[in-house]
Amino acid sequence: MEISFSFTSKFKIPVFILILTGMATIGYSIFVLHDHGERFWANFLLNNVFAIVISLCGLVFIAIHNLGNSGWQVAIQRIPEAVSMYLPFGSILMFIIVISMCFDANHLYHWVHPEGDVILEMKKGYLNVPFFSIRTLIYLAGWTFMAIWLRKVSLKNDRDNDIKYYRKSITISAIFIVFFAITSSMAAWDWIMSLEPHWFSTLFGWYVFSGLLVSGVAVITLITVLLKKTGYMPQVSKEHLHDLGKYLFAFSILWAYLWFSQYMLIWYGNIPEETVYFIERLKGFNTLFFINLFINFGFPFLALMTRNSKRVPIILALVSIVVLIGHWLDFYLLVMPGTLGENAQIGFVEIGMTLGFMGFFLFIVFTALSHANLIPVNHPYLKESLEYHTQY
Amino acid sequence: MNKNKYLKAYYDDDGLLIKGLKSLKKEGVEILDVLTPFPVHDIDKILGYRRSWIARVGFIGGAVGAVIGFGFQVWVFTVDYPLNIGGKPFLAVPSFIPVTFEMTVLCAAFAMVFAFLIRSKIGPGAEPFIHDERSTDDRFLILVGVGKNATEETVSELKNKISNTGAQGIVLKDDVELSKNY
Amino acid sequence: MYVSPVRELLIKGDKNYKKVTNDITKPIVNKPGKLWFLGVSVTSLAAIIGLFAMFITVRDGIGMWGVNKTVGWGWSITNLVWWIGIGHAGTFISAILLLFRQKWRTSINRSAEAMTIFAVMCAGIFPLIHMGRLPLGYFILPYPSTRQLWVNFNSPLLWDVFAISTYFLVSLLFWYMGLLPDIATLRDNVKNKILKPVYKFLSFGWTGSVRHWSRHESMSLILAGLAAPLVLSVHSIVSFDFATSIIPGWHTTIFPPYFVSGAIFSGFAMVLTLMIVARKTMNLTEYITVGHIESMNKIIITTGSIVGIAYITELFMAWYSGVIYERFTFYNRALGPYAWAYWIMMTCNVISPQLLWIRKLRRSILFTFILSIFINIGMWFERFVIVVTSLHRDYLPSSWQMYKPTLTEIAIFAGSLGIFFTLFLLFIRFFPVIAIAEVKSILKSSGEKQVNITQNLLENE
Amino acid sequence: MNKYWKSKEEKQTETRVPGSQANRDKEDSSLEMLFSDSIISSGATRRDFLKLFGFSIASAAIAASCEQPVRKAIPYLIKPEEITPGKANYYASSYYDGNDYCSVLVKVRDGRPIKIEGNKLSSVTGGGTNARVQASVLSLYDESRYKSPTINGEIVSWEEADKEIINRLNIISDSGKEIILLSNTVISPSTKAAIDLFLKKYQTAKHIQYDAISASGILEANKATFSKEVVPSYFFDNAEIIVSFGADFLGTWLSPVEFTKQYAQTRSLTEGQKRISKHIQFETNLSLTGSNADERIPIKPSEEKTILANLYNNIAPAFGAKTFKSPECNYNTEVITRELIRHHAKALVISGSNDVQVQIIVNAINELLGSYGSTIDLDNPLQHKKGNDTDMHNFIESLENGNIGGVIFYGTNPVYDYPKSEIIEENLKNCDLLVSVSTEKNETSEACIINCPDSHYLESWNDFEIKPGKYSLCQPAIRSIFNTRQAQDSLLKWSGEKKEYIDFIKANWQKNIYPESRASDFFTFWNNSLHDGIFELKSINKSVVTSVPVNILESAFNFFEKSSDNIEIVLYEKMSIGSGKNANNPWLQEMPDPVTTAVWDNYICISPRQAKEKNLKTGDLAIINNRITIPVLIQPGQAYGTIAVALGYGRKSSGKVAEGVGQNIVSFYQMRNGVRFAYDTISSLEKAGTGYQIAKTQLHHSMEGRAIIREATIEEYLKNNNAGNEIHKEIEKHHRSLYKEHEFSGHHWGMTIDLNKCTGCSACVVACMSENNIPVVGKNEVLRAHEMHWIRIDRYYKGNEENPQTVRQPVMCQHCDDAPCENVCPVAATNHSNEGINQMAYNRCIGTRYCNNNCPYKVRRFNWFDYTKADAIENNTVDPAGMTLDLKRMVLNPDVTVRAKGVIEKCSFCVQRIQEKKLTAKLENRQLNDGDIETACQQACPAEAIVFGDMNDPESKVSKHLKDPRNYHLLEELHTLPSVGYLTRISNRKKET
Repeated sequence: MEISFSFTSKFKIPVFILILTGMATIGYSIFVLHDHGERFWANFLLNNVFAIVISLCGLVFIAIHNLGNSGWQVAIQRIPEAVSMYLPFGSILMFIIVISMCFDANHLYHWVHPEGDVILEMKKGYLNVPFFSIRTLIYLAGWTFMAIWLRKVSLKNDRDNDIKYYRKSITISAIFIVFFAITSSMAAWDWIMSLEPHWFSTLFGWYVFSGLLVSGVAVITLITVLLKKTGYMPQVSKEHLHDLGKYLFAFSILWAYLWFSQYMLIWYGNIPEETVYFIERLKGFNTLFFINLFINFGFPFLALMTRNSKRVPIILALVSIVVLIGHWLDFYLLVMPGTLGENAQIGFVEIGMTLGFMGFFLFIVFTALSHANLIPVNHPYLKESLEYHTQY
Repeated sequence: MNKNKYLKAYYDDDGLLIKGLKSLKKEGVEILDVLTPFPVHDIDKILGYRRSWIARVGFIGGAVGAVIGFGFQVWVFTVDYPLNIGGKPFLAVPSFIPVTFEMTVLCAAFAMVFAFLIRSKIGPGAEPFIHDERSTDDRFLILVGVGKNATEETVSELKNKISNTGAQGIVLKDDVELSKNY
Repeated sequence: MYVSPVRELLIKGDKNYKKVTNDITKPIVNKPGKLWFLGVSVTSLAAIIGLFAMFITVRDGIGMWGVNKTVGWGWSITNLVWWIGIGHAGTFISAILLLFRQKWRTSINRSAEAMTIFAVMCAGIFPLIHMGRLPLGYFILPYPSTRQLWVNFNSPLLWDVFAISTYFLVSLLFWYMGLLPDIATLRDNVKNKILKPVYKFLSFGWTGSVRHWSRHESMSLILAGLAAPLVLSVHSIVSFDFATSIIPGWHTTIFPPYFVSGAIFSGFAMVLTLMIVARKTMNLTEYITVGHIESMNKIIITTGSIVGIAYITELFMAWYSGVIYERFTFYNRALGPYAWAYWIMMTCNVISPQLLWIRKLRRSILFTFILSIFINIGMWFERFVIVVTSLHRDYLPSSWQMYKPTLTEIAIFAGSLGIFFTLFLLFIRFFPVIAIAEVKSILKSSGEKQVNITQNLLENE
Repeated sequence: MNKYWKSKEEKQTETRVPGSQANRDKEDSSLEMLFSDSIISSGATRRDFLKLFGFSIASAAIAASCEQPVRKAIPYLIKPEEITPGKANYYASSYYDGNDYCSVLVKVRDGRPIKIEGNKLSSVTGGGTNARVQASVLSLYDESRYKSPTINGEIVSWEEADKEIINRLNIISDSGKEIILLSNTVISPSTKAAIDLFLKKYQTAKHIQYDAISASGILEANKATFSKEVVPSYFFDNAEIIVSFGADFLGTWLSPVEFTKQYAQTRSLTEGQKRISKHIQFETNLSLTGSNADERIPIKPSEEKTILANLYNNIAPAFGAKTFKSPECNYNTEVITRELIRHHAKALVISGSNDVQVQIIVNAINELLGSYGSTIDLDNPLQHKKGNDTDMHNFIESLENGNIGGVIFYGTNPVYDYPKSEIIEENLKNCDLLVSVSTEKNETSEACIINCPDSHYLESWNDFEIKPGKYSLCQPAIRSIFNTRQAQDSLLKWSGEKKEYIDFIKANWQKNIYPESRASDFFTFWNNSLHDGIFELKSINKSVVTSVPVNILESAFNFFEKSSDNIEIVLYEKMSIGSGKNANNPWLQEMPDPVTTAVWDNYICISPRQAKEKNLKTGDLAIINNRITIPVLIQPGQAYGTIAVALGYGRKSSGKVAEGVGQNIVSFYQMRNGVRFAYDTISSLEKAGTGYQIAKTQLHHSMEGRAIIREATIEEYLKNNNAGNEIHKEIEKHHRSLYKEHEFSGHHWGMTIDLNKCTGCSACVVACMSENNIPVVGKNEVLRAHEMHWIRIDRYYKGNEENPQTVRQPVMCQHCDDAPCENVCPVAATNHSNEGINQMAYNRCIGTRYCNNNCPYKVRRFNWFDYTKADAIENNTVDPAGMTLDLKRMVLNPDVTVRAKGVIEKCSFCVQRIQEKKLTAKLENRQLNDGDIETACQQACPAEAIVFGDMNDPESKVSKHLKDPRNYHLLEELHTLPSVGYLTRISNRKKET
């Protein structure tokens, strides 16, 4: 049962086109636009964090299933593994932002200059460049390390059939989940919430986490469907897709639940220090605000409600794409009001850079996929997964 | 022998039951019902039952609940008796979501349960026809229709077929009571 | 269905379907023991005392409690949230674990659901009796009154009415529908002349027909699909009681998921407390195995850690917010006059469950039992901390007050425990503690002696 | 039988046409049904009471019927012109209890006086009131009052009592023994005339004026220095610097209502003023006045004279006056000296001491500064507090010597409030005639043989002259509830005068006062005076006085107490209870002391340092001089080396409310030559126990650095008129909402409170209780934080706990437009009116208390028990003060619902008053004017700190105040949009570093 993915020109050409588009846009945004790179940095942050989040979800996906003693996902396990391989590269890109912050070369975070702002002065102990850099380093290094470790153990198992690898991967997963539980929220506060440093919401980290789950599962689903359609994944049945579809459905509801919880509570309390966040989003971004809600909740909810839609690859892929766009928009709404504010727009630069990051991301994922067997042949639950069928 | 009759075939294992059921079905035996102490999967597929429409009842119930729940709140607060409460708008949509949600779930659940009970003709005080007291314990029963015009020959042929599938016992019964249930 | 041999078996011992039936229905078919009667007398005595305290409260007024102008809610709402939280395990096990195909739930879901229903009943007592004017409590229903006044749909307390009653009804439906086949089993097994017709009535005429099973399964599944968000919604809405307010320590957005997590945490702790006792006294150790307990412990540690992270998030955000009121509230929680409650909460809920990372402890029944009681206590204190410490020192220091419960309040709480355990004892006496049909359905795939047969059967196809 | 007391005595309009016999029977039976025993015993509800008024039956009948069955009740066929059922009448009257004077309006609703309001026409009290005045209406319905004359405890008729008294008076008079009429200071000209008649009739009779709280020192000093034995008038409004030595002039000293009014004017900054007075207070215990002072210096009472002497010696050279030898004092008086000299004529130095020498020095200082004629007026003196301690002392001596044959106690209670009470009580037994003429039951009346109960002032006619030419009248607002007779009538009767007192007053006025008026005829004059409640002549011009004779001054310097380490005790008056005369009034008992916030108790106030040394803490019991055991309360600001205990507690016979509350401390008065000094040195103070609970309404005393009460100094304010309030602008800038605010198209009611004017006197607290039927819950309930006040005075300390700065803030429902409480009520029992009022529908409330939890101001109050007997369940009433007795329920305001058990209540902005005035305006077909509506708290406030009005009217005073840069809202950062604004407190102290 050896199936290996070859990263052929059929895949390579579109990927390179995407990357080139991205490079061109970056060049345009830096050299042509006269905004001190503001738009570039905002988009760079947005896309890279989004990509990191998706990649991280690959890792979370594996870890959670390992810990839950789950068997069905073994057939597609290599996909989330490959997705998580973006982490080292995303980390490097993230550090471009951090380093440029050290040299005051971007104006993403207002708290870099807390002078004269009482509240920011109060937060200086946490929001300062050195501490921020150290934290970012810890998150990224930790995640990258564990992603590589987990994959290494998984690949070793392919060569050496021994249950100890499975046991080891469970241990790694446990360590990762604990680390992730703490760092995911913190990273969300640091990278995104602190873009509007006066505002705070305890739920914010978990809200971003729910978005991570949806968009990550969407990407995994998309790649699964793509590989199945191109014949690389015969082992994947409708049952597997059904489960992925259920995830997409459930996580979309979870996202909506957290969105509602956060919005409603702030709306209800109506305390200016909190409402300012939504007022800004309802002022300049009100169309997107409601589109976001529909595209990320209403659409997947209605589209994936029936059993059939979760089992048809094309429908599932379509929903995944829409949801992915939706969550990019959600990230746009998280990042832009605090960075570009009224100057934010979805134009050439935004689309181009997003495509570029997409290309880069896919390049890495496909490369990673091509470097290993698509089936973890010695996984103890492989048989369960292959014979997997559900009653519901 | 003008009355409808049926055979009760006993199994003591669900594996045997499924195997037997499959071969009986293949041979075109009329299977009236199968009684099992726990849900044995695939029987419904073997017998060719359609997927239950209970989900749709639930959806309709839920939709009705949602509309009533949301609509009522909107009507109360904007049309019937608008009150300035804490400066909130009359049409305070976020405030209406929880009740709407609960109404949705409540109506969906009740619609389904009622649909299930009514469709299955069971409910408080329903008189069960007990073919065998152990069918809720450890016995699996297949009720095989014999047909009005069956001769003793056909019956014994049928019995043979059934016992070949591994049934532990076969009993012939008049279907006086059974017809009440189906 | 293929089950990997790596997995732990869920049912121990030499079992067949008949034996399963007999094992589980034994306490119902046989006469109850002395221990059971002793238990019922103790718990019902507590219940009677509690009911009397409630009567006193309604007659004389809420002044019988220690609540005051500043701390308007004390033990009553603490107990409400605690009980509701406990009432989350059952439906979580039946619904969410069903959706996640966790087979180990079959041994515990029935009693957990029963526990849920009783806990919700106990919870329901508190919002009722905490009303100053209970006789007029029906005002809370949106009925067409002569004053043409409806209720306030903005109020989380009203959402509670809908959420808790929906949750109770749906849980009841879910539980009862699942119970139908087992009641039919009882009907066919019980010889008692009084009980038999009762079971007959209650069994709704269930025969085990494949058509019924088929519908039953798809209904259960969708009910589970509905119940899963319902579980989330109920404790979220309970958390809205606090989070919608503007009181520091109450108004925080993390409350909904954090409450849900805490609820499941406490619910599992209560399930463990009950099950560890029940499996021993009712000879069900082969059905509720150490493996089951370990699985539950894993849920405990997960939810416990989520709760812990939420505590720390709150604490950090209080500092990060830069709002003096927020900062003070958390400072006051940790170091103020109710710091003892805070540290009990922290110890019981955050620190002690971390011991479960050790596999040996996770599989130790004694440790689990002690821990489960710790968590029950800790989660009670969590609600106490939230309710009381947030209120007792809020915005204007001139109104700061202390709160101390009175005997009446303590009696009511004890009474609610009495009611709960009385109902649970009655339940185990008259209904199967374990879902008979569901256990039978996994007997082959996960039972100790049947594994090979199943494999053969499937392989032959 | 029915009498209607109106401002005009038009008896001819009281046209009553009796119904037919049949009708009458019917009415009678209905009434009897209402008042039959069964109903009364089951506790007639307020509803029954209102039903009763449906018959338009006069209140007097009802009042009487509480005690005896109605024999005749006659329905109106033609109702008296002025009485509209359901509409209140206001009658001008005057309050004087021997201690406090106030010109008032009595609100009478359906025949029952239910509320006291200030009379704005009075130039003395100017519409202000204090807590005691506000509460006085409840004393009317005190069930412990004597209900008829008694001899030796047996009920007798007035004729019998009179006969007995006259008989004995004659005997005593004939025997040559003295007859003493012991009264409070009498400020009523007609009463004086009546007393004169009495004295004339009985040759040996003597009138002694005795004030429980004496100002003897001032009288004596003025007599010595200026030959005028008077208590002068003070003009704080003219003062730019006020230096007070232990005089609690905003709380209890002489004429606090008047002084508060004046003082508040000097603190006002709302009319464009650029200056406020500077107030320096030397005192021992933290008083209301001291806590308002710009600078406060805690001193031992024995140091007072030394400091004053030093002050005099510092000032004297500047005016070329002679200095005298005096001991050094610990306090450097130079700064004060400079300030006083700088402001000279605009300065005022006062002392609360009863030491004549101290007062002489004070007079000398004031004279040097030129305060006489400016801030002090000897020519229009206050007429009350004329009681001379020496007279009283002599009386006691005579009593001991057996020279006295009979005593008539008119409103005085020396057995309780005179230091040598046991001597009095002992020797009284030797008298042949002991008559008590008292409104309320007290220790002295219990010791008397004959009781001739005086009518309550709301049942009486009287006239007063608080200052020369400032006349006011007192008229009954209800017929005597009990078989009481007003004291003057008794005196007239005993003097053999046939006239009733009302006619006597009229005659007196016609003869003596009418000629000074410019009225056309006496009838008009009388009617106008009665209508206004006052008749005022122009004040005599204040004259500058001659300097204090040097020898007198020298003699004042001849004795100084040696400073010692002994602890000194100070006896002080509480704002609420005073000398204890009104101690049986539940409203006053329940009023939190503005300094300690304690209720229903007196206690030892001790400084934190002293407490530590003595190992005492709040709630301990301590024994003073091995004689008396009192609980301890650690009071920041109490001078080290001293303790203070309030007078007025430990009543033995006063009625249920006051008996057993606190300890009587009068025995600690220091007697020097018969003069009572309210301090003494004590020999021991030891811990005697623990675990006593003092019920305080506020437990935490620091603002915790929150911008709750915003403050600035006057210097800062002049530089920047939003000083201390800069954050307000900042917060307003960030005020954003996720939803549009509701618009209030008609009125939008709002209130502002000027924290610079508010002294914390708590008149508003009692006024609110009276207006809004707020239950009295008693000490135990307050201990459990169950008090019900709708308005409270928050008090915070800042700085050094030995001498903290005190700030106060009245807090009531803020009527937020984005009210957090409204959102969460499940049954919509609290919501917003279209005039911006946060309203409570009590009927709808089911008592979840969610609103209260969610109220950041914690102003909502819950009926924890059935405090009002309005609950449907019987026999569960918690009513320690007897407020649900039928008699006391007469004081209830029928416009305000009495709340049942389990219901939340709170300030309604006196919505009943708003509705009433709106209706009046509508009937009069006019717009509502700004100022038409006054809330009860606003009306009561002597400082005029509270302004209420329509925020939608840009010209209204409240709108102007809200636009004042000093305005802010409490917790405004929460965006609750309160309708109550606070104006920052501006103090005249140096900026702290």
